[in-house]
Amino acid sequence: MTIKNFLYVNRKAPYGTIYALESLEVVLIGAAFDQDVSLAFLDDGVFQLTKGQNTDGIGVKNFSPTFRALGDYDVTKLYVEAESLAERGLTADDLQEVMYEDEDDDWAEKPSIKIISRAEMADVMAGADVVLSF
Amino acid sequence: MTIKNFLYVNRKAPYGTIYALESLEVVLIGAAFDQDVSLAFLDDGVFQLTKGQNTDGIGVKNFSPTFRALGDYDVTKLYVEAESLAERGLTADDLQEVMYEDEDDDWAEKPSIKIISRAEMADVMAGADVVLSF
Amino acid sequence: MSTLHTVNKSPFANQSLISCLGHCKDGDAVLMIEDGVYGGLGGTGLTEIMANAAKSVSLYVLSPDLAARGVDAARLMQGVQGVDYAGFVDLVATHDRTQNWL
Amino acid sequence: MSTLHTVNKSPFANQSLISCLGHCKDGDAVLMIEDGVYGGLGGTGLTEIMANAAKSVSLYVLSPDLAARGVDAARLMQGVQGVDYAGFVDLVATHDRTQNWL
Amino acid sequence: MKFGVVVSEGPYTHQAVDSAYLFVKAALDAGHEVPRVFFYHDGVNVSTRLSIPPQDERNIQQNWTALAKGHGIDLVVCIAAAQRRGLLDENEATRQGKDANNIAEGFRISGLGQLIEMGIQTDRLVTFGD
Amino acid sequence: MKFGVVVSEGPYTHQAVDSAYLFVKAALDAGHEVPRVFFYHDGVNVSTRLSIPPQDERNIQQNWTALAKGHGIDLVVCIAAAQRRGLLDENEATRQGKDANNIAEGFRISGLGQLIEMGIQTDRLVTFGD
Repeated sequence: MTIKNFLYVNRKAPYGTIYALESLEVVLIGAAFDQDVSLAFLDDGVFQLTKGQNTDGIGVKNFSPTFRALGDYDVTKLYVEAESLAERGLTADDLQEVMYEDEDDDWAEKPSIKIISRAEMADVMAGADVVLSF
Repeated sequence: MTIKNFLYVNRKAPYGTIYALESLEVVLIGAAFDQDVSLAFLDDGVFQLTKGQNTDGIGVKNFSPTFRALGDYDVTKLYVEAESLAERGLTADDLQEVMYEDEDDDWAEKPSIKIISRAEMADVMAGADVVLSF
Repeated sequence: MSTLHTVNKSPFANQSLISCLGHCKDGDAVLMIEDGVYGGLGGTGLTEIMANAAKSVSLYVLSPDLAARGVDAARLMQGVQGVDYAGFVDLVATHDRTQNWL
Repeated sequence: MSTLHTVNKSPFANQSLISCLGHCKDGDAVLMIEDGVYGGLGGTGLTEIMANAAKSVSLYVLSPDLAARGVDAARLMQGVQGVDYAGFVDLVATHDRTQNWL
Repeated sequence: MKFGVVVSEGPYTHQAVDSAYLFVKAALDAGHEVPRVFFYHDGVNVSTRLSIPPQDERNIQQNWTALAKGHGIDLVVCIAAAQRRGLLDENEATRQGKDANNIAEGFRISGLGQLIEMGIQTDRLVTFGD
Repeated sequence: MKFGVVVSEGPYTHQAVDSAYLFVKAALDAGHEVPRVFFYHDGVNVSTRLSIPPQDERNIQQNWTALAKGHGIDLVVCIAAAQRRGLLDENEATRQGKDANNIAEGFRISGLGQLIEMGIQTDRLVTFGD
């Protein structure tokens, strides 16, 4: 079977709308298809990855822990745009840690989140075969 | 019965979403209640009033003629924000004519659309008893 | 006579907050809820506009929405106050009208 | 290898068009549809950004959406081209991928 | 004080209806009255009894039905908006020749006049939408 | 060329599903294939057969059902998104103990895998949403 580069583009904040959550549901199902998967977080999408999310006060399920499970599904490329972070007053320290075990490197724990520039994000986008936008 | 000032605030463009159309449906029903009614058009809401709308190519009903019927329902105060027009490269000439017959002035035909400044729009808003936002 | 304005959209994605601030009268209050709470963040490109607005308008964020999004209250710009749902209700009751910037 | 980008939101309300333009590669195409067609208007605060983008990117608007909104094609800024749905389909087919800025 | 509430977006997709629910509960807790909540635009979708959310998520329709029952809140679904979007009660379904209906207990289908009336009869109106 | 299409918003509220319909028609007219359209998020609301739009407006569901029938398009409604929002076929309704169902002819409820499969098997993917 052909392997395609699937890119999931996340540009919306979590909780105000369901797109972030339902995007993650596609990623989890899609992981079973043995494609080359990348996730892009830019614009308000970077807010999805902030640590310390606590939804007790709004009665909505906190789905942010699910990002940390992505490594188990071999989803290991989470690209976060540096300019989007900076515009929102955020730094890498505000994001939760998402790790995976690299099977090609003796199962060493490595970070899944890669902070890249806007120009690099444009390259990531241009390298995709299939772009799914949320 | 108490008469309240009802203000319908329209800030969205037509056709891309249904809010403009369903706002107008409230205005038409609301006209039967003998309240003091004003409509505010600001931000992308000013696009609702452009003339020459032709929806044949998108399969959606053209509701812009309905604005011209508002006078028959005694809805005669359509406030349009000048700054919103200017930011969008529009002038009063781009808007359709909406007229009403003034019963207090020998049924003289008068324009329902009043172009006002942002500061005046803030005054209109502050003068409302009930604000319905679309 | 004053108005409570609510804004529920991120100011980084949408112009609602800016438009709202442009239509406030002195003494009005602006409550940022849902994705709107990001408008209260300090140290962003919007902070100057917000600081200017805070001179004549009271600025609030809905704390449960802030917590949901993982934003610590310490990250709020000066002059923005957190309220819970009971505080939201009080703001509605103590202002003459509510205008929701959707 | 090039991308067709679609934008369906008004640039006066939403940042999608600006973000899209910031992520285009030379030779890409941007098609404005639905409320996105307002991005093609000349004589607005956005015209300079758009004119700059037009140097490296092809700009299109979906004509049926433009007509629905009462915008005469003469109001489009220079360098923005109208296409119908058949043209939309051709743009999808002749670019390697489509990215929709929702 | 009497509060009127408008819900303009559908369940799960937008947070609006969750915010409205928590606001109404807080208003009641504070001793205010909420005689009516009006569901308009996609807000009418809240009223379906056919929704089956995942077990670990809130059931938005059932929460509203229970709240309305406990506090005598009139949950009104706009008929024009509901017809477009496929929300029908038994009477409407029969009248329109449809073979099913989907409105949940506690919700009532009626006209836009109920929205205007709510604006007239309440002291404050708050809209939750997008 | 093979086109896959995703519809992410509900009928009447957003223009997305109207744009998708005209795009699919134009693609077919140009000789392309559209083997599948996938309805996700509020897009699942398009599939209800209980919608009654005003007489002078288009019937979005019926238009899709007719187009799919005429051209053999597989209209797939995401099951997870549909359950949240109250869209059920007869099987699901029975299985979940619901007393009614509302899916229109021509629409098929299935999993998210159908979306990924569409991405793999088509040459181009276009999403219409908000």
